[in-house]
Amino acid sequence: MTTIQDELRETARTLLAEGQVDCVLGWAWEEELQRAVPCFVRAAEDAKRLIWDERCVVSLAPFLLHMKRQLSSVRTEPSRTAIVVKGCDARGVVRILRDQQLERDEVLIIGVVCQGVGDPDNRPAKCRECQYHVPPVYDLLLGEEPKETQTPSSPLLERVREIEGWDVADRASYWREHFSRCLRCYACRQVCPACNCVECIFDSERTRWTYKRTTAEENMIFHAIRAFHVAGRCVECGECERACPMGIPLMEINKKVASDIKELFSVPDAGVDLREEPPLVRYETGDLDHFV
Amino acid sequence: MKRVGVFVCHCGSNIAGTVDCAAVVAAARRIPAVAYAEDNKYTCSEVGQEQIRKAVQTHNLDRVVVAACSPRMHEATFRKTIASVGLNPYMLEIANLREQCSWVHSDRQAATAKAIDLVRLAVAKVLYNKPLFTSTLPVKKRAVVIGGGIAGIQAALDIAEAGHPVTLIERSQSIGGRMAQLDKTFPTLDCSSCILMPRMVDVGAHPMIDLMTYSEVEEVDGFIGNFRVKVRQRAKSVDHSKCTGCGECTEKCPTQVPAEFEAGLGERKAIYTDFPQAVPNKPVIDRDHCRYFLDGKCGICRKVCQADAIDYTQTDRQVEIEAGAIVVATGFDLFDPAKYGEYGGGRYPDVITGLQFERLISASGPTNGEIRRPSDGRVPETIAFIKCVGSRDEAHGVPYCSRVCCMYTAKQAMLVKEHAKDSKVYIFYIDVRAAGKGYEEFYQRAQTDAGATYVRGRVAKIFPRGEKLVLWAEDTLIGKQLELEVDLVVLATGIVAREGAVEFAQKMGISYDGHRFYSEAHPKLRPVDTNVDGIFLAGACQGPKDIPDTVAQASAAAVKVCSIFSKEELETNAMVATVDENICAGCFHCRAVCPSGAIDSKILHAWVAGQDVTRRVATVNSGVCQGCGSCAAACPSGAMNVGGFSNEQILGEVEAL
Amino acid sequence: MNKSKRDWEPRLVGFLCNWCSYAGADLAGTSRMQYPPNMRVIRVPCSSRVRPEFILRALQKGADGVLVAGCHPGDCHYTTGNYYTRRRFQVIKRLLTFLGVDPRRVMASWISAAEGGKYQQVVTEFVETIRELGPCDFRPTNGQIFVPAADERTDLGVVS
Amino acid sequence: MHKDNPYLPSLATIQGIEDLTSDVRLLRVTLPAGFSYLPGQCALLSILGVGESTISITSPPTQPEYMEFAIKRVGKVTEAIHEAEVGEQIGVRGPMGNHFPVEMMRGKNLLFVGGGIGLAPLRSMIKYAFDRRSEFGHIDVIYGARSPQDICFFKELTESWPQQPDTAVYLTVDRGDEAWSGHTGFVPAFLEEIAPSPQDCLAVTCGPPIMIKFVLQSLEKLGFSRDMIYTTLEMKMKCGLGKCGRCNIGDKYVCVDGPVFSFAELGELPNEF
Amino acid sequence: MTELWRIKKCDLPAWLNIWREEYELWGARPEGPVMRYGPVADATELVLQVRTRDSAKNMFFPATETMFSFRHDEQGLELNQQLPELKARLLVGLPSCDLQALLVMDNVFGGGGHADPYYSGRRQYTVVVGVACEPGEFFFCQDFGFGPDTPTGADLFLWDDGSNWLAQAFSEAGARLLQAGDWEKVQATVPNRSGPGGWVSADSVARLRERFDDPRWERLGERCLGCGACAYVCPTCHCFDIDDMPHGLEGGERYRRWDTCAFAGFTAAAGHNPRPDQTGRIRQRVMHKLVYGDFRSDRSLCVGCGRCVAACPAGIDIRAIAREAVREKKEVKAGA
Repeated sequence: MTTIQDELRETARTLLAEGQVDCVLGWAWEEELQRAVPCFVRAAEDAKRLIWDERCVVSLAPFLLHMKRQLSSVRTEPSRTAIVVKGCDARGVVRILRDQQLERDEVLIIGVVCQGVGDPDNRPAKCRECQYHVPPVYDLLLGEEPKETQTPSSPLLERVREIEGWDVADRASYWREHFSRCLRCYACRQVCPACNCVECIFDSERTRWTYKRTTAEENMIFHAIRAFHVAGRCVECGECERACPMGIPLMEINKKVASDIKELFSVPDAGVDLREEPPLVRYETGDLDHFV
Repeated sequence: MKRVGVFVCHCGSNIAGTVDCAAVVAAARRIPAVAYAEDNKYTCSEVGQEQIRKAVQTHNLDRVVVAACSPRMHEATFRKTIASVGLNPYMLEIANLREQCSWVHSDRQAATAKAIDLVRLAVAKVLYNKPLFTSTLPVKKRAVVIGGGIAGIQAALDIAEAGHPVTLIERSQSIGGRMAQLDKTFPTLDCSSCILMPRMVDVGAHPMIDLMTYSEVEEVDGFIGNFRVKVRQRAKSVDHSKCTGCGECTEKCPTQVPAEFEAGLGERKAIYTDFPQAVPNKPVIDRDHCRYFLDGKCGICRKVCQADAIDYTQTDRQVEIEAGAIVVATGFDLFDPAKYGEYGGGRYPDVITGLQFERLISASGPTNGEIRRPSDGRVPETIAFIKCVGSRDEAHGVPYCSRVCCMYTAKQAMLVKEHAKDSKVYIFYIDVRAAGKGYEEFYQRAQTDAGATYVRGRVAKIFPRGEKLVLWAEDTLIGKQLELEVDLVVLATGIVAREGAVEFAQKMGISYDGHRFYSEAHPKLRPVDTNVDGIFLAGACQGPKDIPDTVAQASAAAVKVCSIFSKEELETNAMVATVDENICAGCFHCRAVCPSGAIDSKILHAWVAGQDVTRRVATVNSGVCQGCGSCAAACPSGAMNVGGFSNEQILGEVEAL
Repeated sequence: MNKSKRDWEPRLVGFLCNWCSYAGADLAGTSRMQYPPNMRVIRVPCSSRVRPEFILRALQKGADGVLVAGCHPGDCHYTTGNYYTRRRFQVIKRLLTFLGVDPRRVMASWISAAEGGKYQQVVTEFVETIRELGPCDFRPTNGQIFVPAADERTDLGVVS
Repeated sequence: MHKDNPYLPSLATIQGIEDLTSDVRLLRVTLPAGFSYLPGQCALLSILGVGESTISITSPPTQPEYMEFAIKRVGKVTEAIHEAEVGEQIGVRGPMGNHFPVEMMRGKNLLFVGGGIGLAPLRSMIKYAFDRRSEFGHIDVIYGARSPQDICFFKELTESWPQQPDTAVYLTVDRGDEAWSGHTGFVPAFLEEIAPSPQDCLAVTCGPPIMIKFVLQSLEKLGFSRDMIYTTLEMKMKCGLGKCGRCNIGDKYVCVDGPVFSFAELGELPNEF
Repeated sequence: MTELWRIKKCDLPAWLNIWREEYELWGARPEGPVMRYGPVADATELVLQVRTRDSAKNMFFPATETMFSFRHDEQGLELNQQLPELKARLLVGLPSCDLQALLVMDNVFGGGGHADPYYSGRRQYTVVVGVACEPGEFFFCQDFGFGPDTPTGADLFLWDDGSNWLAQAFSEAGARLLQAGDWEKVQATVPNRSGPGGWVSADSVARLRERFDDPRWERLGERCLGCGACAYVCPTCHCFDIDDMPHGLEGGERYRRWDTCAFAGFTAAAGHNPRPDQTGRIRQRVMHKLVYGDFRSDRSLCVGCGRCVAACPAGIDIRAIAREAVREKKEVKAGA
């Protein structure tokens, strides 16, 4: 029976051949690297290099955003790019669209049904928690809706509750120890679909927002501010933690903020609905204020 | 290096009393960026300001820090001072050494150390100040006056007389407000309608005044010079263009309901005018009680109306008025006597409020001016007036004095002499407050001519005995308990803010105090302004006051409105948001949080890689922007900034902590 | 540079909204209400002007506690400003608590232009809470922060 | 440079400030001890607390008591320099980079083609040549600016330099105004008009990148070979020691191997400047 | 056969602990989920023959360091240097590639006529013990002329001899280390395994130099997200930024921190950026590493440790780029 990968290659080939899109962004297998990497296919006959299986961990949404900001993709006449997305990547694409960094007609979303990626017996936390085996937004969908999906556990949420249980001093030293490893390479920022500013305040030359020192407490300030800037917009795709060369558990922070926002303002998940409003730029007169 | 001038004020002894100003100046001189520092006794005085001007010129300072009282007091003054010597007025920061330092700390060393730190913060901020400029906006030369009492009437007339169009909005059927319910007014005892009615007629007839009665303000937005007031004109069910005001319909209307105007002592019909001399003197139908609207029967008024003016099909209409300034004159309510269970207010029919008593003695009142007991209609032989009911009472009532009760109780005592000359009058009081012009003499006449017996002491309890009412009280002057049997008790209930005053203030965006009276911008310097430019206050909605003060305040508010309308254009706020178009990503989080809709978008063209590329960025309408800075906080990349409170300025202050 | 608790004076920062809280503070002044001098006030047009970057930089620069004060919800001079503050502040406070900053160090309060007494009470209680909590250990660990010599560094002076 | 810590600036006092145009200011600072340099070299000026910026030295080394820098207000540091006052201390680090090929230029005719603020590095060499006039041949100075108000060193260009022996100064502006009686037109066209002979002549040109591109074509058209045309590169530099990697183009570090390059050398570099 | 010293592997920690009074012990040990170089209290914590996630460069060229502080006072400006305090350190466990990297860094910071006092202050008093490494994922050191057993750069090098270590000293500091601990002199052959390689050849370097304007750089530019992961884990990336940090109104400090050509603002100067997008930036990194090299010692700036290949979130592989350069233009390989 035809696998999703075959359908994907066929779809990509026809899209390129018919000129509906000028590029299909998907995964390709790198033998030497033993990893699936993002690959921009522009010629129809190269469509056969596209793969789809559980090795396709990288989220392609940030590459769509950054690719559009390169000089090579500057065009006056409208161009359309297809992107292959699993559930969490689709939320990343919705994030980029909702932050108005791309027009809806610039993107053709090819959704694939995903049962989880990475190492089968040690799935990443986001897959064990995943409720979007079918991408929430797509133009084309490959693969059928899974009949029964195992009930998603929530390892990350439990970890967050566990950390919340510690007393303040333990939490402070836990994070200080993690943040002392941070090199400020900004991989977490560059792979984040919600971090789509043209110039980040941490790169600003004009305004002295913070200092560019990598002491433990200035790294804490960087991560606290970044977590706040994406608060309510983070789609929990887990890319920041995957990209961090120093293995800092960033998803624990994002999960904490996401669960707080869901609890405080009872808003739906980020990046699911194309008409969603980021919760921190809206208000309800009836919002509770526990802190006063 | 930027050249900062620091001017530390003694404010007489207000600051110098607790803060060692010389030490503050010495510390300021040690800051590298400070080119000149001095202290003077009164910086805000002409001498003080001259010293600043001279120092700016001789030491060619490019920015100034004044360490004195709160910026809310003299920021505008000092901006003019430095502008007069060529500096941009916004190259100024104020360190609040008085209200937030010398007045609130007693330890001299700690206060001085804090003062030095506050000056450091101000200097750190001023280093990042940038010249700001105002732009201009056209002024809509129409005023909206909300509330048709004496305050609203006076303000409307003054503005109209100055040649500007006014829309006067009144919630009830007729203008006149509380004053129309009064019989006589103190201290001259001239009849209330005699001085009020001509004004009401003037308003009704004035070509420049559009009168909108039976209407309520729903929403106000915009800003000074460009307000948009949404008003809901409730359906009157009477076509006032046809109605001649003959009164036939009111005559024939079968439905009787308690009349708000009569304070519960009288009744009115379903189709009614508030009182005979109402303006407009054309009735409205109270749809909550009119039989036609309740169960579809009746319709007598339509039958009897020769002018065929009755129109049941009328619906509420929403009107939007563009106005350059607004005067709020929404008046007051009276304290609910029922809160004093021990007085039996609202339970014993013969315990009435001062307003109800006013209706009794009023010729157009339910008893045509005769003082009669609501219970059995007899003329009361002895009447007891009790003052400070609700006022000056932390526990059950309000802590403040309502200013008018002493005078209107004295007046009512004198009127008892006219209407029921052989009735005996007792007045229970704590203090007598008669501070106005001719007030004290009026109070003495109440004692001598009216023969009122003033008993100093609070009444403890009132209870009925047979047809009489028994008062237990204590005469604190002679220290004796006394029991008094009277026929009628009049409670001088205090003035409280209108019910719904808070919602209205939130609608207008103006602030209100702990007792829900609207807050003036500054009690002494700007008593009729509110914190929203272009919205002014008149009358008791700002706090208890008598008619002379109300009228004075109304005229003051009118002059403020006219001063706005005297200019062709208005200077806009200089401290507005600005966009750095190089780093704006066009995510428009700013637009989502902007309260005044000041943020729009525009397309930027750029020549990139040999092609004309476009991208969308935010723009700010500096006329509409009020400088709240909410957008600057919502903008992740810091592209959005606010003049006067820019990211750099605030970060500079934090840096100098 | 962690001073021992004995001779340490809490350093607090207050971001006060110009229309309500700053006016409330002024009212406390005109009413001569006394409160400890540990609070440094930074005036902002609206409490919604305060960004988390300001709060964190203040903690980094040696503040032991940060207050954000604004009008009561509904009273905001800009009608909706403090609604956003309310949402943002709750998120940043829980986030900082999660990252190891003691929740009592960062507080918000609605203080209207008429509540001079409440401002006095908020400041006094805040100083006591922080005095009990001790200095904030947020200062840089290995960075050699250069601070002017103690005598010029206008510390708060010892309040007996 | 400080002998054991090349990052430590030495402190020089600002002696004089003169505004050449609305956004270009001439700064005269004391010469730090042991600071010797050759024309074309740069120095790193520091406003402590704001940052450091690479500025070419515009005074000739033959001027013993002071150094001059012409600073255009373009960024954070240059803005802070513009706010500095006479008598203030400013950090100076350097000299940095190579210098004009003074040995090669001895005995030759010299052609200086400058645009806008580009005249600053050339002025160092021009005044050096005037102080040692006999060692050099005929000197032509061709200078262009956007408008008469943007002309730097107006007095020297119109009064002192033309008086120098065997020296010709040609001035043009892109857009003249009523008070301007001189030549109007772009520098490359003006250069071809003047057509100085490439015979035994070395050309040096500095200015905005577009002007340099066309001046190069004109010079080649006039017969100048690429290894006889020099320029200085305007790059972002931080350490000035060839360590921080910022100014690396191809095999060269502009702050150590440059900023003066011949066009022959520039030809070999990838075009990333 | 050369004269070497031998010690049992189990006795190595004891030997190292002897030197703890004189030296501060540094080496690879776990830090959170990653393996990093750092100080250890006891030699038993050290893990040998393991590839750390980032390099040892931050021992000598830390991610942030204050260069000098300054104060404005009445007399004007006052500067004082903040040179690192000099303490003797014993760094154990560097594989050959990290040793070579140290030589590269010595050249960059020490050479070129202006020695960097901060780097040399930390480098002078550090004794380096190299250890033969177990080649693993993504290594390509052989392409740069050395293998897992190449001792150059170490004061003392340990070869793997089954259950023993064979050691040879290359400096007196190294020799002095052998005076303590139960070392025995032996005659043995120095192992000389050749390392993984075959990606970067002289030919690929030449082709890369020619192909500066090859459109395939744009394909790479699309995939490079512009983060600094590759540069900050790389043992030879030495770019840094200098910034000023005021303290209040009276003074401040000038500090430097790591920087990378991948960042957008690296070459942005007052409105003009010669490398406007990621194409120019990823090209600069590859060219500077493999082609331009270090002008002070004209050797490649890459030591083939493969850390950047492991760290890149976008899966960009410098080895594949080098190999790709020698392939003809028409045949495009996956991923490039």
